[in-house]
Amino acid sequence: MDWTWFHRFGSPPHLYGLAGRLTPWFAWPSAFLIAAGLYGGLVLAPADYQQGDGFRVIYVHAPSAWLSLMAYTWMAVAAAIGLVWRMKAAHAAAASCAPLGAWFTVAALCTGMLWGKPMWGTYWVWDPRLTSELVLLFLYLGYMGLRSAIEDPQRADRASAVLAIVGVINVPIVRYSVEWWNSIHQAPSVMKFGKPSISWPMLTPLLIMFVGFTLLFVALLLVRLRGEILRRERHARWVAEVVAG
Amino acid sequence: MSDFLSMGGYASSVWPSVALTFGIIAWNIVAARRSFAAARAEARRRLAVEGSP
Amino acid sequence: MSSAVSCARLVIGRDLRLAFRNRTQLLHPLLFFAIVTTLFPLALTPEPSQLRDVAPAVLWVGALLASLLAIEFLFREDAQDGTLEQYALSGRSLTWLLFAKTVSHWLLSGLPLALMSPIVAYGLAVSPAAMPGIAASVALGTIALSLLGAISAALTLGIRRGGALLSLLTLPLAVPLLIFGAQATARAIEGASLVAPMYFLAACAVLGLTLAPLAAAAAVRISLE
Amino acid sequence: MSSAVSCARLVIGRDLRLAFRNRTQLLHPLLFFAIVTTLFPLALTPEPSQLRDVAPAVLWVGALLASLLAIEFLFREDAQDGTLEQYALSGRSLTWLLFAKTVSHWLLSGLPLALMSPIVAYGLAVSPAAMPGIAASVALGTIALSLLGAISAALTLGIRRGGALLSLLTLPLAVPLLIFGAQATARAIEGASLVAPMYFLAACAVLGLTLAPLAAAAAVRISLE
Amino acid sequence: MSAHRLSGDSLHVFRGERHVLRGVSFVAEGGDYLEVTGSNGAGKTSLLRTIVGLVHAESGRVRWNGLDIHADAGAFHAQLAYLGHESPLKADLTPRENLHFAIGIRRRVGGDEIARALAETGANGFADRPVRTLSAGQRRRVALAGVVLAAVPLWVLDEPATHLDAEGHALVGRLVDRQRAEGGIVIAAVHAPLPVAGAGTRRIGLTLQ
Amino acid sequence: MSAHRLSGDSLHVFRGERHVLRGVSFVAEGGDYLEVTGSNGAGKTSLLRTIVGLVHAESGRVRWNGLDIHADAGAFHAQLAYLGHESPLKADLTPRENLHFAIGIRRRVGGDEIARALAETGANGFADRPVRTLSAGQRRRVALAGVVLAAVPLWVLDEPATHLDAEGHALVGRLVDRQRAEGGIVIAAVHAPLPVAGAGTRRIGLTLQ
Ligand code: HEM
Ligand SMILES: Nc1ncnc2c1ncn2[C@@H]1O[C@H](COP(=O)(O)OP(=O)(O)OP(=O)(O)O)[C@@H](O)[C@H]1O
Ligand SMILES: Nc1ncnc2c1ncn2[C@@H]1O[C@H](COP(=O)(O)OP(=O)(O)OP(=O)(O)O)[C@@H](O)[C@H]1O
Ligand SMILES: [Mg+2]
Ligand SMILES: [Mg+2]
Repeated sequence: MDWTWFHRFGSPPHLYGLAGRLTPWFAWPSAFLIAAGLYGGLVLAPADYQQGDGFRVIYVHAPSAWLSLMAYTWMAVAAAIGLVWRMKAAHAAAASCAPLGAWFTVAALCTGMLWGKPMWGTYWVWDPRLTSELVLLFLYLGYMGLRSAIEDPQRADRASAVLAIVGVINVPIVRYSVEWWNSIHQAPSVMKFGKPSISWPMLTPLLIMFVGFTLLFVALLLVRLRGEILRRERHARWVAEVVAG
Repeated sequence: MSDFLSMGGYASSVWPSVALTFGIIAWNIVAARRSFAAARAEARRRLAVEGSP
Repeated sequence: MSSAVSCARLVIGRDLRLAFRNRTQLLHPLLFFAIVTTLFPLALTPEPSQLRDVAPAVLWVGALLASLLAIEFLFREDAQDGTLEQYALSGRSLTWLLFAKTVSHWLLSGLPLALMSPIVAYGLAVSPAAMPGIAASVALGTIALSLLGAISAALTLGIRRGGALLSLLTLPLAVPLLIFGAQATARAIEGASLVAPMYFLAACAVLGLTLAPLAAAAAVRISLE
Repeated sequence: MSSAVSCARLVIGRDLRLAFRNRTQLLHPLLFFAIVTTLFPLALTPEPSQLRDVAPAVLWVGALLASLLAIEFLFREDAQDGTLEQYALSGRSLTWLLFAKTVSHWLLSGLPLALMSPIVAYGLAVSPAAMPGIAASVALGTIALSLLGAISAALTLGIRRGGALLSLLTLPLAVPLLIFGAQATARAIEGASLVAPMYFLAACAVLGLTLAPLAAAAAVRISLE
Repeated sequence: MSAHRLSGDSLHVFRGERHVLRGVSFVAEGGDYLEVTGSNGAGKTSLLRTIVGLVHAESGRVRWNGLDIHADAGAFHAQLAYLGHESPLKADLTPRENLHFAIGIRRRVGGDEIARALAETGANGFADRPVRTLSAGQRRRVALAGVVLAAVPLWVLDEPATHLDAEGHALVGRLVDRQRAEGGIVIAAVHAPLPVAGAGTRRIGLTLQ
Repeated sequence: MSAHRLSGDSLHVFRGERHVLRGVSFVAEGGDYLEVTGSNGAGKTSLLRTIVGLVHAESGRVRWNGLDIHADAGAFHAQLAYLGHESPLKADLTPRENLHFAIGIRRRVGGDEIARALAETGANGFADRPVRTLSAGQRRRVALAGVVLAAVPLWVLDEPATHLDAEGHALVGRLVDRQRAEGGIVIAAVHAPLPVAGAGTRRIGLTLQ
């Protein structure tokens, strides 16, 4: 198998340029989709027969929660690649995932709490899914804490990569906690095998939101990635050329 | 319109959630751009101090 | 020669600067507190009424351990890199310098813990009305705890793995603080008057303020020998 | 050249010798465990039935914190005095050497904690019939905990005040151990079957045995760079 | 500056169970350099720590300007700078910050004064990097800058030139000479003699007990 | 013992953000003593740590007997003894115990062999006291005994003679000479040259970047 594409892809100057060129291609569609999804979710979708209009929180809650998990997974995968092939660009990607993932975890927690007040009568219960999402936040904080505690960027990259890989075990726990333990939290109704269990008019805006959030995440990741690449390659000649221009 | 804003009595969860999420999105956009700009400025400063490598 | 106050300001300023340099480390006692108090509902039960019953105990044991965790570092690094030796040889009152260090420790651990305790209490199903009382009692209790911890930290300086011994020395002495703190919290939850336990916590803090720095200075001198 | 086994024996022998040289330090995790678990009844209530309800949570949180306290020192001293560097340059598999160190850590903390847990449980008004189950579950849980802690300890090596970061990194990952450990204890108290939670704890231990030393060795190498 | 005088008479010092110093006596006056030599384990470090008051002598006393140093330890310490085997620096702070905080508790000190001391000890090239990232010799230079900045009459230095390069050795010699010229007293434990001006050098040779 | 060969070609090393070594190359063969000199912060320690494989070079490689050291790090390390700025000793164990446990994981070693090494480095007078109570130079001697006991062809020593007295300097020179006579290679970072036999000495002079 020919691996040159892999190394070319991982070469910092190439990736830096590519990321710059790709950003708008993710940013604008995401803005459009999120706007459309929001309109669809808040205005067009019919009220839920049980929860009334309260269910509309789902259009921000579920995509945020989904991103919080996706970001961790990507972070762990990037970290593993960086560790195994000593690839700086992959470490840069992992480092860029963490703050984004942490913020979307916060968003999922807060929107979930706001939703929980009318539905369960309290902002917080010690439910497995809620708890494991909180643990996910702690993991993100631990990752960023470890990273900032180590001065040398190379060492910080590799040490935090080990942590990211070890912590990935929490992702399936969050994802499947609802099924493994009996939980008061909603079981997956969209992302499950077979037919989704909610109606299409409600589902469509949600799916649009999922895609929009994912694209947004990629766009933000690319912007951060470029910064991280510059930080790691400060002493490289190509950086001088790029920055001077 | 006020019907829409009241969200069938759930205004106090729906609107804060939406506002919060978009607040976080906005902050992330600002922060991402800022982090890139900071890295760029830093590289420029180094270039000015140390000259081309 | 700079005055005693400016000298204390310098010591506190240095500790705060060091703490803010490792920004995340500022969060450690808080996160530890948050994590320990999260572990309980997980291991126990998610039932709010039952959680509310154990809330004072969980809150205070958590705060105690978090504060202790931070105390371990009160003098240790300064001892290892020779700063403490230099303090002892600076011609300044060591008691005063150590007192300043204890103040900065409380600012960096006790105060944030007190500010955070209402959030933790909420997670333990405590009603919002009890929050001001809880925060106040934790703030007062951690003052006494920091001072108490300063003595133990100084005593365990010369010792390898002092950390474990430190908790051993401090925890038994902290028992009265724990009992009255938990009592104050329990009363805040019931909506009863906090005066009696708060009065006791304040007495402990005042006693600590007068005696602890002296004892700590003596202990530090011994450890340097 | 000495064999891998004799080499591990040497590493473990050294750690045990060091521990027994500072005899009191051997007692630290145990005493910490004892103190934390006594703080609870003090802060809570002396009511036996209520104590029995919180016993699994108190026991496991106490054991978790005690074990964590000891883990901080798993590699720290060896890193400071250069022993770890020598291990990495010894031509031996670092994974294996660190595994041996983790074993000695468990022998010095997990095992004594398991042996002591029945006593603590008795203090929490648990009936004697539940004791074997409790001790077994603590023994199994602390194996996984020592292995998990080894990774965090290795990761926080290069870092000042790594201790606080260490608990931050370890506790979230230890949550499943806590939940299942407390569940096993609760079942032992009720007289129900422990098989399911014990099976889970064993699975964690096996997973840890295969993966943790590898991760720890990677982390140690990084810290030495 | 009045002439200072430091003396010890028949000091007996135990470390643990060992009788390390057996009746060591010395006198040093303003302008003197007291060189403490002796093979490894002879008791140089123990003597210096006794002189600054960190170790208590079993018998005999150390006098500063005629007064037992333990009589008014605060006043004595205010006139003294001690540098041990290890350099007392915070790894997370920069050299500049380290000196600011360390000297600040002794006396008011300005940024320019710190900068001058750092330049003098050849440490201005790395004055604003965390000490953690400095080499062994670079740290020693920062520690020496701290001794200079203390601006006190008595210096007690334990192997001040460890980890220093040849130029660093010369630097230590110059610093010692300047301190003596200003009427100060320097006591240093060394293995290789420092390059100081000959006059006014006294020696204590310790032998292994 | 087959003739060994250690080489580095155009090593570039970064510490944090600093380009510390710029294209350093060297060769050493059985019987050689490679003396690394340079002012404080020139990169001696960094070079030694790169040679033993603790620091990774940004470009260039170190070869042991023709093979990249990272290709089979275990095999390389089994032939290597490294002594850094600090002596790797457990404060609570005695020198004898320290050596027993440290060398034991490399090879089977008898008590008499340890005793001989301790005697050779002048450490037998305090072989059974906890290291905590030893003076700085005494600790260094114990660490040197560990290097001798490793019985490996390659020694990498960072300022081996720190804290040692004059007799200790001569001792280090003797040890280095013997190691070379047995076909080994010694690399040492030093500030003052070690008293070794002249032939077979190569030098790397590093300059501050
Ligand atoms: C702090 C409280 C909450 C947290 C931490 C939380 C967390 C999560 C997480 C992690 C997901 C998973 C997303 C995925 O698997 O891709 C999710 C999805 C979801 N949550 Fe929540 N949640 C909370 C409160 C609530 C409440 C109160 C409700 C409604 C009563 C709710 C309804 C949902 C729904 C409907 C989904 C989408 C499930 C799917 O289709 O996959 N959540 N939440
Ligand atoms: N972890 C680090 N991060 C950043 N810079 C470092 C780090 N370690 C060392 N340096 C820098 O690299 C350079 C070389 O350091 P090194 O320790 O190799 O010097 P050295 O030649 O051994 O000096 P000395 O004679 O003082 O021991 C120095 O300028 C030092 O400040
Ligand atoms: N804490 C202690 N307990 C017992 N003995 C000690 C202690 N500290 C030092 N010693 C012993 O006292 C003697 C003198 O030690 P000291 O450190 O003063 O020597 P030194 O002259 O400074 O040696 P070096 O040149 O190696 O620094 C040594 O034999 C040492 O082993
Ligand atoms: Mg000495
Ligand atoms: Mg060096």
